[in-house]
Amino acid sequence: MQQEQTNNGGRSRANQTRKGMLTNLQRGETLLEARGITKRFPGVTANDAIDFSIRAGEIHAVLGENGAGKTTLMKILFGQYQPDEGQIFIAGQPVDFKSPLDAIELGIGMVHQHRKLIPAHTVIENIILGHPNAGAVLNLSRAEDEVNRLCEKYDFSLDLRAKVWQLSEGEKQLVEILKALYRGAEILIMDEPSSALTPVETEKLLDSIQAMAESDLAIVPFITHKLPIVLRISDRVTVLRRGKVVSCIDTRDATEKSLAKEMVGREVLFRVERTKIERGAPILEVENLSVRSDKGFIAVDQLSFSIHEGEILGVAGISGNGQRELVEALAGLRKIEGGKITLEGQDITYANALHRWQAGVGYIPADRIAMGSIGDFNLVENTAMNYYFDEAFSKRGILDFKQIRELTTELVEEYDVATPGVDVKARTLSGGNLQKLILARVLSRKPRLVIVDLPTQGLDVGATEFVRNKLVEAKQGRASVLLISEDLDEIMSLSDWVAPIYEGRFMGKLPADSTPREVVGAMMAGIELDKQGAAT
Amino acid sequence: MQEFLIRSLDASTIFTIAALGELIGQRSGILNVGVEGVMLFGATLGFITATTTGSYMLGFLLAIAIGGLLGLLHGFFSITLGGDQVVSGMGIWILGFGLTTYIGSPFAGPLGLPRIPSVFGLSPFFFLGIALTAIVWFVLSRTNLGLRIRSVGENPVVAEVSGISVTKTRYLCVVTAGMFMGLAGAIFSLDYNPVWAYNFVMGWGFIALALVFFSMWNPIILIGGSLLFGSLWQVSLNPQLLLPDLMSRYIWRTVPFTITLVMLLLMSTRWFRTKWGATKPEALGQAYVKEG
Amino acid sequence: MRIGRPTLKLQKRVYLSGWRAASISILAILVALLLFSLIFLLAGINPLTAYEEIFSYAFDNPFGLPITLNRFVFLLLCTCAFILPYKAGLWNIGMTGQFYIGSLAVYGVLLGLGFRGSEPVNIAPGFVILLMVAASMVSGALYGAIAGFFKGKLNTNEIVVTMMLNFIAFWLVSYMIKEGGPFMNPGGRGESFEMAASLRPPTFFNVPFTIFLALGFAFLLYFLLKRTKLGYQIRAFGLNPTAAEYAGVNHVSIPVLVFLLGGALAGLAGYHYFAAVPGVFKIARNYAFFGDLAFYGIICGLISQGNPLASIPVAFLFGGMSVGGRYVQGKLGMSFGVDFALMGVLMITLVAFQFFYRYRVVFSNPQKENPDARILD
Amino acid sequence: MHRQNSVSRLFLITILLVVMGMLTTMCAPAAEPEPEEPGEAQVDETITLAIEHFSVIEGTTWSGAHDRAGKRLEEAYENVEYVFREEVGPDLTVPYAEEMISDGADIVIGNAEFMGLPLQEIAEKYPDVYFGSIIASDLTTKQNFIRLFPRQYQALYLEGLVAAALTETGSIGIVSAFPSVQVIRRQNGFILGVQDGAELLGKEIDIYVKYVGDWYLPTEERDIAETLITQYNVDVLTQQTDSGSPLDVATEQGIWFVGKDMDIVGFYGWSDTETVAISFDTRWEVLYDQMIKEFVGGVENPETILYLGMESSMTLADGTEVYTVDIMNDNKVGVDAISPSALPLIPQEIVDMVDQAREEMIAGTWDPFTAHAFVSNGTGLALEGLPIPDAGTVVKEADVVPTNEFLLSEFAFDLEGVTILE
Repeated sequence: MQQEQTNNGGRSRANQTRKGMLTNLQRGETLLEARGITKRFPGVTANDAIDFSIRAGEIHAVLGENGAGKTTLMKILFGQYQPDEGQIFIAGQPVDFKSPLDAIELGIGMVHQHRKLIPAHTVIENIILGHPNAGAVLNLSRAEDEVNRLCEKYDFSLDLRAKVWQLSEGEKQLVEILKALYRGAEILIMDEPSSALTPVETEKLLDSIQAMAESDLAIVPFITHKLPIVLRISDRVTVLRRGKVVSCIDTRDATEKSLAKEMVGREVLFRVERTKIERGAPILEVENLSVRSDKGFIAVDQLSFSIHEGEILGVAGISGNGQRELVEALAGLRKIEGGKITLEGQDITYANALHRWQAGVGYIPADRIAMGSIGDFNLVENTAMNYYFDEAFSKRGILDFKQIRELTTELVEEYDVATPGVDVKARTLSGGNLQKLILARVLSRKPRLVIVDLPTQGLDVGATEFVRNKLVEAKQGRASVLLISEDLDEIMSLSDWVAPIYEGRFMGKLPADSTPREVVGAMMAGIELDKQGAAT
Repeated sequence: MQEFLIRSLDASTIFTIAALGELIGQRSGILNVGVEGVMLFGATLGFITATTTGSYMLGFLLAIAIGGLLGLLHGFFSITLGGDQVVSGMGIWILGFGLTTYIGSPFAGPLGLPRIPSVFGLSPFFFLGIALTAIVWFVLSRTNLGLRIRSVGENPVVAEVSGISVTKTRYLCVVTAGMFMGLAGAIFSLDYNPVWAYNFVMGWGFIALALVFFSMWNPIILIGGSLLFGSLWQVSLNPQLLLPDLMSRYIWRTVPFTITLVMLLLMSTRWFRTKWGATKPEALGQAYVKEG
Repeated sequence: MRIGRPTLKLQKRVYLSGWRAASISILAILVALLLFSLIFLLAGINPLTAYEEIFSYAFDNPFGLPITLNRFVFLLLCTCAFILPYKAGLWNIGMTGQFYIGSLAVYGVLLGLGFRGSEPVNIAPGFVILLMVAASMVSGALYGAIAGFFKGKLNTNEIVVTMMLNFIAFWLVSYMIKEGGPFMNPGGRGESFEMAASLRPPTFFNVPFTIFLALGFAFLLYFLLKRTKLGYQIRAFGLNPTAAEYAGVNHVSIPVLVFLLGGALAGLAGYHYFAAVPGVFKIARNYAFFGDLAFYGIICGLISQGNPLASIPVAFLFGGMSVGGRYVQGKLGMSFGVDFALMGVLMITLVAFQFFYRYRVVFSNPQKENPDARILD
Repeated sequence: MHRQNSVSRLFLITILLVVMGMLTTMCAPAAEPEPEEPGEAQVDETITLAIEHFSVIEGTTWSGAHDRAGKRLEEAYENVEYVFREEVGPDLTVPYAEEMISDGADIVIGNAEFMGLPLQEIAEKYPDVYFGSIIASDLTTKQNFIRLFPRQYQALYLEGLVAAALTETGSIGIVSAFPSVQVIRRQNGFILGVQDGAELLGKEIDIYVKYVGDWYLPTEERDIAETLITQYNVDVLTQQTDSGSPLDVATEQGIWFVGKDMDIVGFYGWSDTETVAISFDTRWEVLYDQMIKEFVGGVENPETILYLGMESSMTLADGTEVYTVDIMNDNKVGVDAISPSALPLIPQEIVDMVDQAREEMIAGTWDPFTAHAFVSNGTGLALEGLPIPDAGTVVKEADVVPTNEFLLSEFAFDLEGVTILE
């Protein structure tokens, strides 16, 4: 035991002496190596003897379906998790991260998929949070100078005194990158960096990443599901499946198809068949709808549109442009400022959420955990969320749980929800299965209007395919669908109409099959375009 | 009138110090509804120590120590064990009320020590209260430690990945908070009303708790709230000095609470929140369990 | 770190069997009693003797048991008053105030009907009793609903609001029963006028009929939460308000409703203690004592984890402890406050043991688990 | 799943309770029986006096005095045993009483008026037991249900004389609970004393009464005492409340304090004679003694209203004779009770007057309430059917003996000359 303690002490001394060692490395040398990393959670082995390495100057993508173990591996590399087995080496030296602090000290920075920022604090406060040289009494102006220098170097522009909640998603990501760089990161781990960014912002980000990799030896393993981005930017790609490394190849040897096959383990169809349904009567009509955000400003601005029977209207936009407010106003969860909402000729402007469910609105929220389900309820009780008010399932105020249970069992089967049974708590389901359950619950009500917000965010390829097909099925069932998504591919492939949204207004309502992708992308960024795609 | 003000200020001091403690804890995300219990412990043990040893200093030190210890206990329940903070706080209150009643009973009566001398006619603790408010304000808004505390209270996950130990920071805060509350209790029993009596803090801890919500987690507003409540308390006891024959003395006694209630409601309105940007620590009351 | 020493590992429980939960509670109570033995030992008393006195007086004594039962009814009502909002994720710290207001309403009915201490004429006493019960519940409900309404409408912290309402109600009672107040005792001695003897409700073994009401409400509440649409909405709202709202649960009416119903039960506790328990029959001078006792409803609610049925034995135990603790102090000549201290120690131990509902302790042997001792430098 | 959970938990807890119950019952016979003291085989002749104290004993003047009375009787008579219960609420009154009776209590006293009604109701059930209850205003009795109260106003009158002599500012303050017959009657005794003293010395004296709202609110009592001193220039303070806070304020501010109900300097040592100029002591033992004597004498129809004053007394175990009430301070009685530090400040004529009035009251030849007219101040407590007489109304002429009933249940107006602060 004594010997081990000495070793412990020795190790932390070694950690210290190696501080800053990464700067002396040459391009192409192996910076970080992980050997035989295994991490078990109760019931699953998230990482199974993973070998992984990063070379100086490379952009290394890590691909994998949800649950493949990408995030776990990155958290291990960042010291958030400690591996059960295996060893990490930095510049050939074994290291042992007890906490992210150890990793940060050795020059590893992380940009998380879910922003690790504090919205109530200012940009500069977020950047200096936890910085070892922040000093006991904060010297904000000195820190600002230093961060501004970094901004100049990489050509970022940011108001450092702004509160983070006021920033766009792209700016928030910038804050995270700056925070990592300010802490001296030489290896930058980015988890799903382009999710929630506009195409324009994504382009800019990819440029920055490349610039960083080239000019500064900032090393960027890059995790994503988005194959085009992987192909475009990375030098090497490691594919994980079920906690194991399936392959690690140079990107130039890979194709979209080959990567997808390795990720999923079978051939994947990327196109959902778009079926044209005969245009029916309008289901949802919205006139001059205005809605305020939580912060009190107008988030949805005099919006008017309609969706007909059997149509999917795709609202393309970067989050924060009023989609959330729009959806919540339609679902009856947010007070509207003005305007009128009609569902099949019935004025539901002032109907509450319950009445709207009963009137035939079906809403599939973006946040499956916080809004779409109740984690401590079992699957039966979760199904009841959309059925408790149904006369068929209750008598004189007493719920018929037996009947709801039968329904749940059926739905679980029909929608292929992987679960040991309907009595488990919803929180035990994976993201994809949870989404399937929600989808099953809502769509089984045969709603006339389906509002679906970010339906495939964070889902793996298989689940995404399933969800998209179900939406198309709903459309074929002559429902009208309002699809909110940030994923332009999803919008373009599913929708009949595309409405790019920018600052609470639709930039247009365009037929999906005849509008170039770039046009929509530009409109999402707020650029007014005529039909030909030229800026006006 | 001057004496009337002095009494108001003396009472405010106790509210301020107890509430400051609670504020520090809440800023780090730990809600302690057991302020009353910690104050009772501080007051009773401080009193017993002072009256048996004859030393004020020992009394205050012990009160602060027991406050810190109870803070540690609350921390253990809510940080290490990840239990519900309201449950733990309630437990501490009930324990405080119960044990101090038993322990203190044999010591019922006046303290029997010469009074702590006043400074410019005011209790020296008034100045301590002001100083502590200034210090807490400075630490929370201007120092690295303060930034850490606020971050831990807003979003412990973010703080942790930024290399801050959520556990350590929260423990630091919750123990400091307990020390403040213990001190407030001792000021009550050694300076404000140095006579031990059964359950004698009589709800002041709960008022301190309400003041923290009232202050919107800002030490400066907090001291304003304490002064307001201290004055209202005195007015309600002595309505004849300001507004004679207005209403029954019993109804007067409800006034401080009614006004607090009205102010709280006002602060809850959208108008007030958008105008003043009231910021509740986002992670308040939530246990943080480190992953992995 | 796990290297080289056998460690205690904590595992989150996926499932907690009823037996295990019950044995944890019992273990907690035993540990609390063990801890409290220290206090008896310090006072030079054999803890076994002390506990024997406590338990036999509280649960097996013709004089003690009725007190226990009366306290039990009171606590059970307060516990249920706490549980309902608790299930909706809200904290009712205002049982005290609701109880005070309920008591006032009972005497308000008597005053309104002109039975200020005099016998009712022309009205059947049973009807007056019914009116009193109804008044206590309605008024408690309305007073409780204030907090629910502001929570739902403005999202004002309900803990603070109910606390303030407690203080206000406390002084309102003083106003009503003292110094020319409408309910003042004819002798003006700081308590309300006495209820006419004919209005005393039937008792069973010195316990008024309210025991059946309380038990009935506990069962009803259990059924409400478990089986009804409303109960489902309440539970959904309590576990995840955002999701509940999404599912069409009204975020104003649920808080109002749970506080309304909770307040009604706490108000009924006012009828129980001040108009039904033998020997009282007035708003007592020490009404604050009962106000403080109402707080123990919070503890019982927490220990029974929001389950109204589980709260029955818990309230019974705490009712008995408060009675037995007080008794043993007088009997064994200890200094005042044994009962409060005993309940405090019970409370804090149970808080600590809450942990074991969620985690289990696993001993792990590092030699087996980590054959590579990871000596790496 | 959850349902099963809770049901079996409930079940288990019930089992636990049953098991605990069984354990205790099984233990009960095994537990050693109360060892009977060998000398006291003549169990029948032992008189057990049981007192239900409405409050805590330790550190209180009211229950503390009752407790001391019980102990003194135990000492004075070999065959008297004293048992008690503390902090007895209304719901506990009857069960505790019945339990103590089943353990052999012969006389059961409730030391607060709220215990009167419940005790009165069980009186017929236990014809062989005497019950006693404090009077605050209720005078109903039964054959074995006795109402008792000491004439504390006599001692308060004497205190008033001393207070009048001590005030330099001409302001005397009373921290008082809330208007009630008992409080007002006692205050009136004090007021008459102050007024007689002022007349004798040719002083102008204001008496301020400020109500706290309840008997026991330590913080508020302190705050109100401070107000009286700082806003009304009071330099002699007394109280009609129960906490030690007003005394502490007087000590702190260096003004004179006049005590009540018990000799706190001598008995609790809470203060000293530098602060407490005079206090009075209530010897409940004199009242209980009378009950015990009647009980032992087998009196079937004992006196049911005991309103005893300084003319009644008993002899304690150490041979001292104590009167029902008396001025007392630092274990000294009579004029000796006046604080040695205060004495030099008090004109001899006042000291003489105190001494003389005390002697006459002990002899039963004089009583302040008989000697003085009752002139209404127009303030006080309006009782049902008893409105407060208009200011200046002479309710009772001088030298007319007021009935006990009037004093105990109707004397609810303040005497002229006092200022009641809101």
